[in-house]
Amino acid sequence: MKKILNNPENYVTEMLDGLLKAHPDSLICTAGDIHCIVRADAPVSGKVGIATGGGSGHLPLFIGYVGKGMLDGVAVGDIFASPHAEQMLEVTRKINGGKGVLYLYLNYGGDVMNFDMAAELAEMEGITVKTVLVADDVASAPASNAKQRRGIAGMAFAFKIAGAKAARGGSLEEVVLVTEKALNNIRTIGVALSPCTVPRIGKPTFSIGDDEMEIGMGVHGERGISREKLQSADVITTKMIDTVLEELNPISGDTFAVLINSLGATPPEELYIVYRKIHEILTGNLLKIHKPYIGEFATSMEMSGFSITLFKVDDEMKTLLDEPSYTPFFKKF
Amino acid sequence: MKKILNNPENYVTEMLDGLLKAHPDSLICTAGDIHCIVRADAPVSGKVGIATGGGSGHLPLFIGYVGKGMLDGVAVGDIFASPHAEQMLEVTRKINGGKGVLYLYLNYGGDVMNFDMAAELAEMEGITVKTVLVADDVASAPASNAKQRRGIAGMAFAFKIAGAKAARGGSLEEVVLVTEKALNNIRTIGVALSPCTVPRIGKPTFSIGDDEMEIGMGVHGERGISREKLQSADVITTKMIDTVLEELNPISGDTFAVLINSLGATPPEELYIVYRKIHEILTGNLLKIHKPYIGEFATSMEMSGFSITLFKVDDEMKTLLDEPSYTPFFKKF
Amino acid sequence: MNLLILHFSKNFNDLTMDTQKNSISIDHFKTAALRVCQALETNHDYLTQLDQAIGDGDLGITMNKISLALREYITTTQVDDLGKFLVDAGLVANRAGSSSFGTLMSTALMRAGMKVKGNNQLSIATLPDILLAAALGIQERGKAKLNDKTVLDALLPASDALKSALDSGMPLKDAGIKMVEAAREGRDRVTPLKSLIGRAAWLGDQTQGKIDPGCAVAVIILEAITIIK
Amino acid sequence: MNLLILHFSKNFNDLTMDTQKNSISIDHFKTAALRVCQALETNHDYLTQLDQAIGDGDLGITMNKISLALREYITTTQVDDLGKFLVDAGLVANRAGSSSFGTLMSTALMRAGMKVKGNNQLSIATLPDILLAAALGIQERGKAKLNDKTVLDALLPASDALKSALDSGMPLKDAGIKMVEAAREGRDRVTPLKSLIGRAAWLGDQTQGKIDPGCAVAVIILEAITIIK
Ligand SMILES: Nc1ncnc2c1ncn2[C@@H]1O[C@H](COP(=O)(O)OP(=O)(O)O)[C@@H](O)[C@H]1O
Ligand SMILES: Nc1ncnc2c1ncn2[C@@H]1O[C@H](COP(=O)(O)OP(=O)(O)O)[C@@H](O)[C@H]1O
Ligand SMILES: [Mg+2]
Ligand SMILES: [Mg+2]
Ligand SMILES: [Mg+2]
Ligand SMILES: [Mg+2]
Repeated sequence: MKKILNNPENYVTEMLDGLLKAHPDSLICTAGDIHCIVRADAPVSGKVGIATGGGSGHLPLFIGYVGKGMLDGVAVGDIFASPHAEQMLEVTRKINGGKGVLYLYLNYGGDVMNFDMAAELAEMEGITVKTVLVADDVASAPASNAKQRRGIAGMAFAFKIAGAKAARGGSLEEVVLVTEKALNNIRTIGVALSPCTVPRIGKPTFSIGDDEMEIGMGVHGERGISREKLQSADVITTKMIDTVLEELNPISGDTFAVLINSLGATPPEELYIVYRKIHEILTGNLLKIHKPYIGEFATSMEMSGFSITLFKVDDEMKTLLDEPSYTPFFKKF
Repeated sequence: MKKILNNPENYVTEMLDGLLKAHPDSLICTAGDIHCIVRADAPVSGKVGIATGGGSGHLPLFIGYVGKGMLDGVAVGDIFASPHAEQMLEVTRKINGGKGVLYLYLNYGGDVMNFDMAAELAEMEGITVKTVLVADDVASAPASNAKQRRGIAGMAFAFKIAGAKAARGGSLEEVVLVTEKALNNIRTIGVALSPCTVPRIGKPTFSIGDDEMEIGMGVHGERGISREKLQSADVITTKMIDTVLEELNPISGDTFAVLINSLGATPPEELYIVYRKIHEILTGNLLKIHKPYIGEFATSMEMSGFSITLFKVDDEMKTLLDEPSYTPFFKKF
Repeated sequence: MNLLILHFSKNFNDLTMDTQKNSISIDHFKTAALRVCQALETNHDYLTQLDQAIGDGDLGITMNKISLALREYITTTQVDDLGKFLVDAGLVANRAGSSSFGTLMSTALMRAGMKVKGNNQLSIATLPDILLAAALGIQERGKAKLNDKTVLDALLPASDALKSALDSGMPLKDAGIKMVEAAREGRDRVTPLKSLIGRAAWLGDQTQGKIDPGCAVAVIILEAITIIK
Repeated sequence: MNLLILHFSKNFNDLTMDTQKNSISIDHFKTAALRVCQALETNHDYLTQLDQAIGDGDLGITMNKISLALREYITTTQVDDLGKFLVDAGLVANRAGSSSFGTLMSTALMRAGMKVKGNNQLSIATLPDILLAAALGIQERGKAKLNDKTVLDALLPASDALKSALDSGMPLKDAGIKMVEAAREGRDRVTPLKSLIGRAAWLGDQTQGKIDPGCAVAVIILEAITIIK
């Protein structure tokens, strides 16, 4: 295991400690639990609070999205493991600015159950909570069973849309509606080339041949659509875009925001080679691109591979995407 | 070779094509050569133009730093190979806003010779050019021979300082002076854990044992200070910080900007584990931290490892570091 | 499969149930719970294997973490209210292991606790209601239906069997045996099916013929409980 | 080393030089340059090996790219001005391979070209000046000193040797042999030393005893030039 760490047991807590020390003006932990992280100015009164959470090992997910115009708080668990309900409850308490709280997170069983439990506990304390699940991974279940799909990098768009709407003063219902509308138009598909290692486990999450890739593999190594020989960037991209576009029923003139996410080790160079092909395919089909988002948005430590997310946007969505936001993780200069 | 690419021969040109298509409002190429990239609003008249350049395969280096408050243009070569003098000259022509041009780049033989050649050609056309070299890698030569040192991630600070000073209307001489002052107080050291593969070559740049690391190894696999058994994050960090601090002669109360750079595959989680220790060491020695910069600043594709840069800052440097800037590569939200 | 049968037979041998009194005290509960912890720890590797086959392989670790936390909780907690004892046990379980099953188990404990709030002992007749409350809590939390191939396919039949047996006047010891048998039957009945919910659902056909790990845990827990002394 | 000696002896066999006329035309230059290209291509792998030992291993590729580009340039360019021909050749070389050595070679060609600007043929007496201009261009561009173990350690002695030989009245053919011998001697003289500049300098002691790849190229080029027909 070639990792920069001390005791694997402390991987997450030391990481969180470093993160809080790096951004003390913007991020703080609440309830004395380093797994519960909120904006330093939480609660923002008169604004819907937005919470997310899930397993660690996916930076910038989840903490990277906390900040002005984005999220208010997160609860994170151990590597690839859900935080528990009480942690989510603590975050909820701290970010409730009086207009209720939105739980916006990825559709994984453990997370859903814990957030649901937290929501019940919060409601018992008089905090209104609504939930929107991100389930954008088309490879994880057929469209007929879309509710069972896993959530992956498309959530970055959902965070942005919800965050912008809340920042503009939207009510909890309005934030829910606009986020659901966004998610109805967001689809993602990924491809994995090599695994990562969970520190506590010490060996790779899955094995894959030197010349193989798996289309649709999940970010924890969940089975995808097909394991194939590694093909050229253009062939892979075309296949992925075809799969995603099919679900979004585009017509000439439709506009898309495009997100290309590295799983960690795949370098930006290769993401741009992919974007080149996406641009060619979309514009070749008379579809427009609002804006590309290219880089690391939801990773699996040193896993290699990438995902493509398409987001069909109308004027409302474009405006919300372009709202200003500030998250210390993403702001380097 | 597990890479997302088409023909390895076209890795760089397709990457650049994708990059220009991704940021058409901010970045354009000049002289019809995709290797010569400048701000879309170049030349900015009345401002010192700042150019950099070097081999490809290091994103966000170099193109990622082009934008308002940072650089005006770059010439990039093939993977790990210098662009040629004419390309630098084309960039120089395009970004010259009448106050001269600064060449600010990393100290590698091929780059130096080509930039020097370009400077001569530019001077022949009446464009004043000054050069500042980044040579921050303490592992690449002893302090007594500091001019021979390689340049690595510390250049991000130099870009920011020079860019801010130029944006504030500084003269070419002033920009040179402040950048040199900054570089006198910037030192970096890296550690490499695993190699990357140059697409055209198809095999790893170096080999290293499963449990080994090399302290001070260069970003192309150049020999470092020592090859050792992989140690804990805290031990590695302490060793690296000791080496770097020794050259900066800190006294109680001195303030540092800290940059932790992933070589590509090392995930942010581990960089934060490292930051935690740096914070402990610096504050434990009564040194202050102005601001940490944590992420990917100068990579080698999928190489794993990281570097630490310390920048001893005074009030002038702090002000310049905090000036606003906008580069499309770094701006995700 | 071999491994599983081994476990069963070992437990069968000393499968006894307290029918001397008609009520159960908090100390009975604690003793039973400690037996559950022991059983979960013993089955650590077995659960890991099952979850590796159709899930992410964390179930052994999760149950082990939970049982260590519960063991600590049980041996250090002094309360009279059985309800509070169970609700807090649920919180402890959730904190220790918040994976799907951990959270379901936590919910089950909390719902069972809510059912018996304020009591410091229970009549045997209420046991089926408590088990049902736990199972319904799991159903509500996880939103699975029967035949989705989850823990519910072992738990709901077990709770039914316990109720019928006790209603028909069977002594607790025999009713317990019926309960465990029903859980095993439920588990085995769904083994040939496809998993339709949770992480395993993503594997589709590959889950056919594989034991549902959650069902296996349910059986292990009920077996361990059934030996209340 | 074996490999190297092989190359030398092959070239020695037909080492001849044109002493019939006292001047050299642009066509002479082209023929010589094509021989240089051929020699660089032949030595592709050998140069790769040398640069792998103490550098980054790109020298074979770089020189090959440059020779392909120059071959194309030479065979398609029609100019009278030998100076312009050489300056443009320098630009072509730089575009094709902009590594350290590529850029030094480009500078050398451009400086040589600037020296003979406006001429369409040259007297043999000016050859040493042209070679010196090229070497000084490399020195100015690369800022290396003698004994830093670079191409200069082969090139400067070679240019001196050519000048002395011609000054002493030696025929061009023999002077060429002196020049090549001096280059080889320079290369071998610095082989035991440490590289003090460029990428190789980062390797310190490890460079001792290894042939400087740039010196090796210089020898290969001068050998190929020396057979001007
Ligand atoms: N929604 C659900 N409802 C009921 N039981 C479930 C549900 N999801 C999972 N389970 C049970 O949990 C078991 C897996 O538990 P666990 O390994 O903790 O899940 P995960 O690792 O996916 O969080 C399954 O075998 C199944 O019995
Ligand atoms: N500054 C310099 N001055 C003169 N010659 C140099 C200099 N740097 C390198 N060289 C020559 O170039 C050779 C290496 O060339 P090359 O492989 O192109 O370098 P790199 O790959 O480092 O850019 C060396 O063997 C040396 O002879
Ligand atoms: Mg990374
Ligand atoms: Mg990366
Ligand atoms: Mg599991
Ligand atoms: Mg080289």
